[in-house]
Order: sequence, then structure tokens, then C-alpha cells
Amino acid sequence: MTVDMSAQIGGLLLRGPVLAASGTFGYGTEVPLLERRALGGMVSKGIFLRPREGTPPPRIVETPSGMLNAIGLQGPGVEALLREYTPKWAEWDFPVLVNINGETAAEYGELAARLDGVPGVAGFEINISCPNVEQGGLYFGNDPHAAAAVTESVRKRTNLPVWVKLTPMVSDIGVIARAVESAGADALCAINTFVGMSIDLNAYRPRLSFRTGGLSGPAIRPLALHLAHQAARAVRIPVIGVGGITRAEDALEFLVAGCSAVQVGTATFVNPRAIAEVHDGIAAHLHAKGFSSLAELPRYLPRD
Amino acid sequence: MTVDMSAQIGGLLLRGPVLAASGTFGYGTEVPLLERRALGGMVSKGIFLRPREGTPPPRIVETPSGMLNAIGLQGPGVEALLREYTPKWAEWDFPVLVNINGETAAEYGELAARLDGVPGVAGFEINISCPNVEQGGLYFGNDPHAAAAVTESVRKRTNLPVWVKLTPMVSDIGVIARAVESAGADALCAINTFVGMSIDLNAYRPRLSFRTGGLSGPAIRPLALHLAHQAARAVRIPVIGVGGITRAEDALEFLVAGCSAVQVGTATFVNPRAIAEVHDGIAAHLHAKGFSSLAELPRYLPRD
Amino acid sequence: MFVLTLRAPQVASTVRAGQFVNLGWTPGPLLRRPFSVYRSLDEDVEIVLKAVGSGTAALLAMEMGDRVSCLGPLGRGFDLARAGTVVLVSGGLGVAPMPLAARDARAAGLRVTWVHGARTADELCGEADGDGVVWATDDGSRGVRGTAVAAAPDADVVLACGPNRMLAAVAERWPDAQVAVETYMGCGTGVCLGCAVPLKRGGYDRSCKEGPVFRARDIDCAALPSHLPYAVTA
Amino acid sequence: MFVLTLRAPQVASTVRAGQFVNLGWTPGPLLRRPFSVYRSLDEDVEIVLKAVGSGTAALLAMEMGDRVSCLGPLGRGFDLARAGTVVLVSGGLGVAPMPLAARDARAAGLRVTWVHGARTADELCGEADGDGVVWATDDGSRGVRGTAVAAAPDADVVLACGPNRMLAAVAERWPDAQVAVETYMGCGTGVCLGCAVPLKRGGYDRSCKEGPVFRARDIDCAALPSHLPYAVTA
Ligand SMILES: Cc1cc2nc3c(=O)[nH]c(=O)nc-3n(C[C@H](O)[C@H](O)[C@H](O)COP(=O)(O)OP(=O)(O)OC[C@H]3O[C@@H](n4cnc5c(N)ncnc54)[C@H](O)[C@@H]3O)c2cc1C
Ligand SMILES: Cc1cc2nc3c(=O)[nH]c(=O)nc-3n(C[C@H](O)[C@H](O)[C@H](O)COP(=O)(O)OP(=O)(O)OC[C@H]3O[C@@H](n4cnc5c(N)ncnc54)[C@H](O)[C@@H]3O)c2cc1C
Ligand SMILES: Cc1cc2nc3c(=O)[nH]c(=O)nc-3n(C[C@H](O)[C@H](O)[C@H](O)COP(=O)(O)O)c2cc1C
Ligand SMILES: Cc1cc2nc3c(=O)[nH]c(=O)nc-3n(C[C@H](O)[C@H](O)[C@H](O)COP(=O)(O)O)c2cc1C
Ligand code: FES
Ligand code: FES
Repeated sequence: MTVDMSAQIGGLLLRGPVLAASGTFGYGTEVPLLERRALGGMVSKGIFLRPREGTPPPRIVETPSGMLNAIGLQGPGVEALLREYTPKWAEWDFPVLVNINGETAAEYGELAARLDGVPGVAGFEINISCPNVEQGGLYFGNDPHAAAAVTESVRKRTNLPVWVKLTPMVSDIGVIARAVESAGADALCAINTFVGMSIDLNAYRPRLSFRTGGLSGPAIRPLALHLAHQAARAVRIPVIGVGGITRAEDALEFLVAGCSAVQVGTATFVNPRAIAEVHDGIAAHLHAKGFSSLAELPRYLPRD
Repeated sequence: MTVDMSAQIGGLLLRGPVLAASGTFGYGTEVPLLERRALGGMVSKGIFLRPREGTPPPRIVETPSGMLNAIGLQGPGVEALLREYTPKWAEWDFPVLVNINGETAAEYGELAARLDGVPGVAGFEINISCPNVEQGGLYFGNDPHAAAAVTESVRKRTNLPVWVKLTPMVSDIGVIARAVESAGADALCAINTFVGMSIDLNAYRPRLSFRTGGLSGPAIRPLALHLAHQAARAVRIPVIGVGGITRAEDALEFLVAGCSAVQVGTATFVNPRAIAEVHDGIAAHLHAKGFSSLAELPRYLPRD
Repeated sequence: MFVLTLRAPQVASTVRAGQFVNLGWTPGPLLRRPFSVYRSLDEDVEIVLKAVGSGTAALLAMEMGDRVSCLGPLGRGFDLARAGTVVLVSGGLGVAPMPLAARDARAAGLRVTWVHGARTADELCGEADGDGVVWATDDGSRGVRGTAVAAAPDADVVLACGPNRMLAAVAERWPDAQVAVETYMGCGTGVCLGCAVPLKRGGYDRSCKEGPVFRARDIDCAALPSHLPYAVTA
Repeated sequence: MFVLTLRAPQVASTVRAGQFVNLGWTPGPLLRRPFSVYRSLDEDVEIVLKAVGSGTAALLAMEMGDRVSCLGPLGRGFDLARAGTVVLVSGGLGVAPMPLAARDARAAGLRVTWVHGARTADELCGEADGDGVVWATDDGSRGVRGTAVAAAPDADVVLACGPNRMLAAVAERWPDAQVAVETYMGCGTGVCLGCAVPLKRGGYDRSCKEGPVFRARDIDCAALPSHLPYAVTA
């Protein structure tokens, strides 16, 4: 069974349309990589210029078909990233994008400049949407001007592919999508986690020390699918779908809805083979339907 | 075990804090009312001035821990409501609020005027947030001015309690909450369904004929809880929490998060006794913790 | 096609042909799953099903003694207040409501003829305790080659259940026929309006309340969702 | 306190004391549940658990032959590269990692003393295959009245597992003790950073990677979530 699974996305040619989502795959070095043939690419854990401690525990709570997380973008900072991880990435046979974060538009730009041209860094995913950081995160993602400003400041400092990861917490995702597209984004990722809460009935306070957390997992899939579809309808650049993808059928829904690739996150916590199963299941579906390439999959993308 | 479960909400004294959510309890006449003692009140299916056909099937899809619905506010219109249902409501021992809808602010007002003073109508829940109607719905709920305009036009035409049901599809629910509070709302309901989608991989098109639907059920609970909490922090009027409540513990999370009452929707589809179980479970928790009334339950409501 | 037996005395004693039960269990899917009552024997009711998705797969994986919550009997069944002859036309799983229909019809003094249709012989249901039985298969592997509708005799009362295309053919030939329709259901009790059945005169009825049995001529078969698993696999 | 046996040859043959397995099953909760390996016997590993919530309740409801997905062995176990004496101090469920610790300690030539602590006698674990055993209960219903820590003798190596308050007491008396810590876990494999253990020197380590075994003096017991079910019920 030979189906062409390659996907051309925002300046990168991926061998497959299934990537590992930021923050759910660490730096790719924590777990022995099973079946990497199925891994189209990986987005590293969100990083800032400087090291960040992250939030106190508890950092996660389970919810129906989902989980809340408030990690607070814990990370070693860019210098440690360059020391410890990028040299390893340079030897891998799939692209690694760095999920970059900042508290000002300029900081995003600096971070991109510092990483630009470094072997092992294949591109950037701008996180304007992490709901766990009081400054930055939410703010950039909700305001088209702020979102565009961040995108420009990164665009100016690198020729590598620039993907922008959108937040779902907006009333019209199309507005933000168009704003970052015209600011020079090569692709969009939709979406990041939804802000949620859970209350401890013993302590009568939030379970998460940060009070709120980002909801991920199958629970959000129908919402993520809608937002990815809306984003895809709003722009001409490729959209990478992310949110609750667990099985190949889930990924296929995003692809049919107009996405060019997908990311798998929370599902990998439960099933270390999730990415391979999703990849192989997509290929099997295409084959069963008589398509010889991913590109032939029918898309439902009314532009009205 | 005698715990005072009564709740004073936006001009109504409820014998208990658990209400039936709009659209999930019909007009209260479809099902024989088991254990009505536990029913604090009921909100009727959303109604317009004129009859509405609703959307073609399929209207519902199941999702992980949730369901999408696109009913399209099918309803007989206000005249049929007055003929067939309000006379029955007048004989019941719990308040019935009418969930009112319109395509212009004026229409909402007219509808309220037509129902004002009618025996059996205890108050209004303004639906500015139903995601299934192309005009109206979403638009009002996303814009503080539009939301306030609708609230005013209803407020002007009735002295009955006016509750406003908020949409989750906004970037800052506090802004809308404050806008409708100052426009004269007696209470807020948070929240209505989230817009979602599901794709049929045989037809390569959305499963719902309306394309998108509103997500309800346990999947959205952490999101609804956060939004209800944000709304409660933003206003002084009571907030009624709704979204994914299935068990007493779920309802207690909303109450602790600052809500004065809750509504149960989708859960009643699965478990006809859901409302009674939630009511009794809340009473049992209060009793176990040594509280003699709902009012004594500790609230977590930082105003910063 | 498998038969599942549920111990449900109240349902068994009150159910009428064409009515359904709504089944839920934990851990299981969020929503209940409706099933026509296939047979009822004093304390028990039977349903017949095929694995088409998550719910039916889980039900078929259950073991003797497992518990499911069973709401019912729900919906409006067949109207058999007529004298003379009745023909029961079913396609595949559409046979589900027919054994009860045969029972009630005989009780009402009607002469019963079964017409079983399916794609192939092995998809045919064995039920045959009537005054006459007709078999029809698309491939002719048993009985008449062709559709159940084509193979069926005329009668005073026609009851039908099966895929949408079959219901359309029934409406064509017998506008007065009573057809049992399947839809997705949210509540099964009339409150959610999720089970809309499109009507010829415009608007919708609720499959769980006004239905699941309708007059063939009243419903707009063309507008019935074609991709419901039951409609497809039946 | 119940013991569950899993047929898991690879884990059984490689697991070291203090390591854990991460269990998942369907239908079940979204996230896996981590459990210390209690014992390992050629092909099998055992875990010990109590029903505190959805996951443990489901595990205890399982029947012989049911399948669960078992990831492991995970985490860094106890360091037993020392000669002399070892004391195993456990509170309630905290006994979980100790049988393997006793095994490995004896293999390393250490003299093993058990110190079992619990609220009452019936919450005590029976394990006693050591060179010495001490019992301690809060109510004095068995052995010494008081905490396991107070009842324990000194030793060259101290291993401890139990509620947060006990870990604090351990750190107080034996800064060099090795303590096994529980947290909520997302992945169990080091990628999600959900299992943060607060450190005295500031910042966090991962319970699933650098842990679950830490030097008592390194972790900030006061900042450990106090309301984790395991910490409370242990
Ligand atoms: C009144 C009535 C009586 C019935 N009687 C019987 C009976 O006697 N025997 C019987 O076997 N069945 C019967 N059904 C159908 C039954 O209730 C189940 O719906 C059916 O068996 C499928 O359930 P499932 O959970 O196995 O599949 P599901 O998991 O619910 O879905 C099956 C497939 O359909 C897809 N799907 C789900 N929702 C949609 C949608 N909105 N649009 C498109 N695709 C969708 C799913 O993804 C899946 O691929 C009856 C239905 C009704 C309404
Ligand atoms: C390394 C390690 C080893 C372990 N070894 C054992 C062992 O040997 N034996 C054993 O029994 N357990 C062990 N545990 C704990 C075990 O993994 C389970 O977490 C515990 O048993 C509870 O799981 P549950 O699904 O039953 O409860 P859950 O349903 O997960 O929750 C239990 C209670 O905690 C509440 N809760 C959930 N999340 C939070 C939160 N973030 N904040 C506050 N409250 C919350 C829930 O609402 C519920 O009331 C270990 C944990 C770790 C990390
Ligand atoms: C524990 C955890 C950590 C995450 N960290 C990041 C991050 O650092 N940057 C980012 O852009 N998204 C982050 N995300 C969001 C995921 O990349 C993804 O967008 C989201 O989880 C939805 O996908 P899923 O449902 O498949 O997990 C994180 C998610 C989880 C669960
Ligand atoms: C089938 C269905 C119909 C609904 N109809 C309405 C409606 O007419 N008006 C309204 O304001 N909300 C409507 N809702 C939203 C519910 O009232 C409630 O806000 C939402 O379902 C979340 O609560 P739940 O998760 O408990 O169901 C409907 C929900 C469902 C599932
Ligand atoms: S299924 Fe809810 S009204 Fe019919
Ligand atoms: S549980 Fe994910 S890093 Fe430890």
C-alpha cells in the first residue's frame, strides 16, 4: 500500500501530516522515539529567552474526556536550549519547530533572531495563545493588532518558516487569522487550549494552584475542529489542526475540514503509539477510498 | 436532615438552587414530572414571536463526553405558547421562566411585552447566545452594546425578573456581563453552548445539516465553570451556572465558584432523575459539612 | 444480527408494537441508544441489533447479568384497529418491530403475512410465525430476487420498517402504510427536538413522540438523513 | 488495601525498587494512573491500592483476565549502593514500594528493618520478611503508639514513603533519607511537566523522571499539594 502522505506546509515539506504538539512531546529527547517514520515533525515545548520556573503544583486536573494543565511555560531558556537540545535535533530526520513565547513583541523577535540559522531549528511556532501566562499569552492572541505585531517582529528576524498558533478564546478567529497572515505568517496552528477551571470541594478553592488551566483532549475536539475550519476558510496559508485528536478518524475530520496537517498532543500521554496509529490510519483510509495521495482527500471548505 | 436549600435569585425566591435548562426540558409538559419537589424552577425552550420550523436533520451528534445540537430554535411562536402552555404553568408550584429570542432588539422587547403579566410566566431568560441561529444569537452576545440594547428593550417592557444568558464565544465575558448588568438585568446565566463541528467521513461533509452545532455536556464543564466564575467576579447580580452539570459535585463546583444557582441540561437526557439527584446531593454535602443552609457554603470569589 | 434479552417487567407488560426502549449504561456513551422492542416474553423484552458503532459494539460485548438502564416503552406504535389482512414489510434490521406487530395484529384478528427483504440470504431474519411468509433478496440467494416491497402482496394494513430507499418505495405503493422511522435521538422523551422527521406538509415531527411510526404519505423520505448507520445497514 | 496482579514479564524482570508503572484501560479515565510496583514475581508485578477515586475504583472492579495497558518500569528508584543497615519507614499505602526495596536491599547485603505506620491496626500492612519489624499506630491499637518516624531506629540508609506530613518528619530527622513522592501525572514519561515536585533550592523536578524517589532534604514538603488523594489517604 503506497499512499503519498507528504504535506507541503508553510515552507516545510513534511513526510507525513502528523506532528507532535508543543508541550506534549518535551524536547523529543525524553522518550525513546518509537516508529519515528510516522512522525511528520515535532514542535518543542514553549520556550522564553530566559529560564522560567513554571507554576506550583497541582499543575494538572483530569476532566471528562479532557485535562486541565497549568504548567506556566516552565523551561530552561534559550541558551540552555541551544546547549542541550538543538545539537541533537540537527541529527534527526524530521523537522523540529521551536514554540516561541515572550512578554513583549520585541522579546519574540529577539528569541527568533537568537535561534535563526541554528542547526536543528527548522522553523518557529509562535505561541500567542498559551492561556497559562498572565502577561503575554492571552493578550496577544485576542487582539489582531497585537497578534500581527508579534508575527511581524518574528518575521523580520528570520527566513525560517513562521507558524502562528491561535488561541480559541476569541469571538471571531477569522479576524486574528487574517491579521497574522498579512503580517507574514507561513502557516497557522489551530488551536491552543481553552481556559477552564476545576474546584476542590474539600479545600473550597481551585484544584490548580494557578486557579485556571488550559483544557485539552477529546473533549475540545468538536470546538477545535470548528475553529480550525473557520481559520482555514479565512486565509490562503495552510492551517495545522490541533485539539483532541486521538484516532485517525479525528485527524481525517480536521483534514477534510480544510487543514493541511495535524498535531497530536494529549493523546500521546495515554497512548505512546498514538502518532503512529493516526498516521497509519490516515494512510489506510486514503488507500481504502482509492486515493493515492493525501492531496486527493476531498476537502469541505466553503469560502462564502 | 433539614438544610435550607432556598435561593433568592434576581427577583425570584426558589425553593432549591437546581433549575431545568432551556431546550432540555421542553415546556415541562412532555414528561411526567418525577420528584418535582427537587425542581427549583424551569426555563422553557427558546421561543420567538413567530413560529419557527428549525433546521433539517441530523440535528444532533454525539462527541466525547458531549453532544452537538443544531435545533435551530424550532418553536410554535408566542401565541401557541400562550394557548397551550402558560395556562398549565400557572398551576405549577415552581416558577417557569421563558427563554426569549429575537432577530432585533425590538423583537425581544415585543415578545416580553406580549408575555408580561401572563399567569404562569414567572420571568424571562434572554437568549443572546444561542449559537444555532444565523441572525441574532451570536451577534448580540458578542457585542456589549448589542447585548445591552436587547436587555434594555426587554427591561423597558416588563417588571418581571429578567435574566440574561451569556454566550461563551467571547474573549472577555466580564465586559458583556457588566454591560447587561448596567442595562438592568436581574441575573446572569452562564453559559450557553460552545460552537462546534463534526465531519462525516463517508459524505466528507459536516454531520449536522446546519454544519455547526452547540456543544453541551460534561465535556464543557471546566470551561463553563471558568466563565461562570469570571462573570460572577465581574458583577454584583446573581449568576446561575450552567454547563455539563451531571452530579451534585459538579453543581457544588459552580456554587463554590460564585454561582447562586445552577441549571441542568443534557444530563437529564441520560438520567431522568438527574435534577433530583443533584438537588439531594447538594443538600447531603451541606449537611455533611455542618452547614444549615445553602447560603453558608463557602464561596471562592476573589474580586481582584 | 443478534438478539439481546433484558429483564424489564414493566416494559414487557405494557409495550405495544412499534414502540422502543432507550438504553444507557456506564461506562458507556453519553447518550442513550434507542432500540425497537423485538419481542416481549412475560418479564423480558428482546431487542435485535448489529454492531455499527460504539454503542451497539458495547452492548454486544456485554455479559449475562450486566445491567443497563432501560427507559420505555417510548413513542407511538403501530395502529392495528382494523379488520382484514396485514402485511409486515421489512428490510434487514427493519424486522425489529415486526414480531410484536404480528402478535398484536393477530390479537386484533388480522391475517398476517411476513415479507422479509435483505441483500443476501444470510442477512435474512428467520421469523415466520405468520399465516404467510415471503422472502426477497437483492441477489436472489433466497426467495424472490428483488425488493421486499415488490415482492409483497396488497393488504388492508401495511406496516413497514427498513432503509430510507425502502420507505420511499413503500410510500410510493401504499401511501396509507405505517412506517417505523429511525433518527438520532437526544432524549427519547420529546424534550430536545433532536429527532426531527421531515414532513411532506413542511416542518418536522419528533420521531420519539409523534413517531417512530408515521403514515408513509406524511413523511418526506427524500429529506431523511441518508447516512444514519441504521438506515444504511438495515 | 488490595493487591492487584498484572502479567507483565518485561516489567517484572527489569523493575527496581521505587519505580512505578503507569496503567491505562478502556473504557476508563482519560489519563493513565501511576502505581508503585509492590512486588514482582517472575512474570507478574503486583500493585497495592485503595479506592480513592474513579481510577482506583475501576481497577478494583476488574475481573481476572481483564486487560490493562501497563507502561513501565518508570522513574528513578531507590539508591541502595551502600553497606550496613536499612530501615523502611512507611505510612499506610506508603508501604507500596517497600517489599521491592527489602528485596533489593537484601540483595545488596543490607540488614533490613521494617517500620509500618498507620492510623489503626487494620490499616497496617502485613509485610514482615525482614530482619526486624516495628509497628506503629496513631491510636496504639498495634505496636508503638505514635508515628512510624518516631518509632524507627537509625540506620545507614533510610527509605520512606507516605503522607506529606510524614515525609516532612522524615526530612527533619534524616535529611539524607530517600523518600518516594506522589503527584498527579499527565504522561509519566517526562514530557508534560505536570508532576512538578517543589525543591528547597527553588524550581521543580519531575516526579516521573528525576523522581519519584528524592533526597528528603532536597524537596520542599510544605509546598507539596496537601490534597492529593494518595497523600491524604496513605
Ligand atoms: C426508534 C428507533 C429504533 C431503533 N431500533 C433499532 C433496532 O431495533 N436495532 C438496531 O440495531 N438499531 C436500532 N436503532 C438505531 C440505534 O439506536 C443506534 O443508533 C444504532 O444502532 C447506532 O448506534 P451506535 O452507538 O452503535 O453507533 P454510533 O456510534 O451512534 O454511530 C454509528 C455511526 O454513525 C456515525 N454518526 C453518529 N452520529 C451521526 C450523525 N449525526 N450523522 C452522521 N453520522 C453519524 C458514527 O460516527 C458512527 O460511525 C433504532 C433507532 C431509533 C431512533
Ligand atoms: C509515582 C506514584 C506512585 C503511586 N503509587 C500508588 C500506589 O502504589 N497505590 C495507590 O493506591 N496509589 C498510588 N499512587 C496514586 C495513584 O496514581 C492515583 O492517583 C490515586 O490512586 C488516585 O487515583 P483515582 O483515579 O482513584 O482518583 P482520581 O479520580 O484521580 O482522584 C482522586 C480524588 O482526587 C481528586 N483530584 C483529582 N485531581 C485533583 C487535583 N489536581 N487536585 C485536587 N484534587 C484532585 C478527585 O476529584 C478525586 O476526588 C501513586 C502515584 C504516583 C505519582
Ligand atoms: C501539558 C501540556 C503542555 C502544553 N504546552 C504548550 C506550550 O508550551 N506551547 C503551546 O503552544 N501549546 C502547549 N500546549 C497545547 C498543545 O500543544 C495543544 O495545542 C493542545 O493541548 C490541544 O491539543 P490536544 O488536545 O491534542 O492536546 C500544551 C498542552 C498540554 C496538555
Ligand atoms: C438540545 C438542546 C437545546 C437547547 N436549546 C436552548 C434554547 O432554546 N435556548 C437556550 O438559551 N439554550 C438552549 N440550550 C442550551 C442549554 O440550555 C445549556 O445552556 C447548555 O446545554 C449547557 O448545559 P448542559 O451541558 O447542562 O446541557 C440547548 C441545549 C441543548 C442540548
Ligand atoms: S429525541 Fe429528544 S425530542 Fe425526540
Ligand atoms: S507526568 Fe508528565 S512530566 Fe511527569
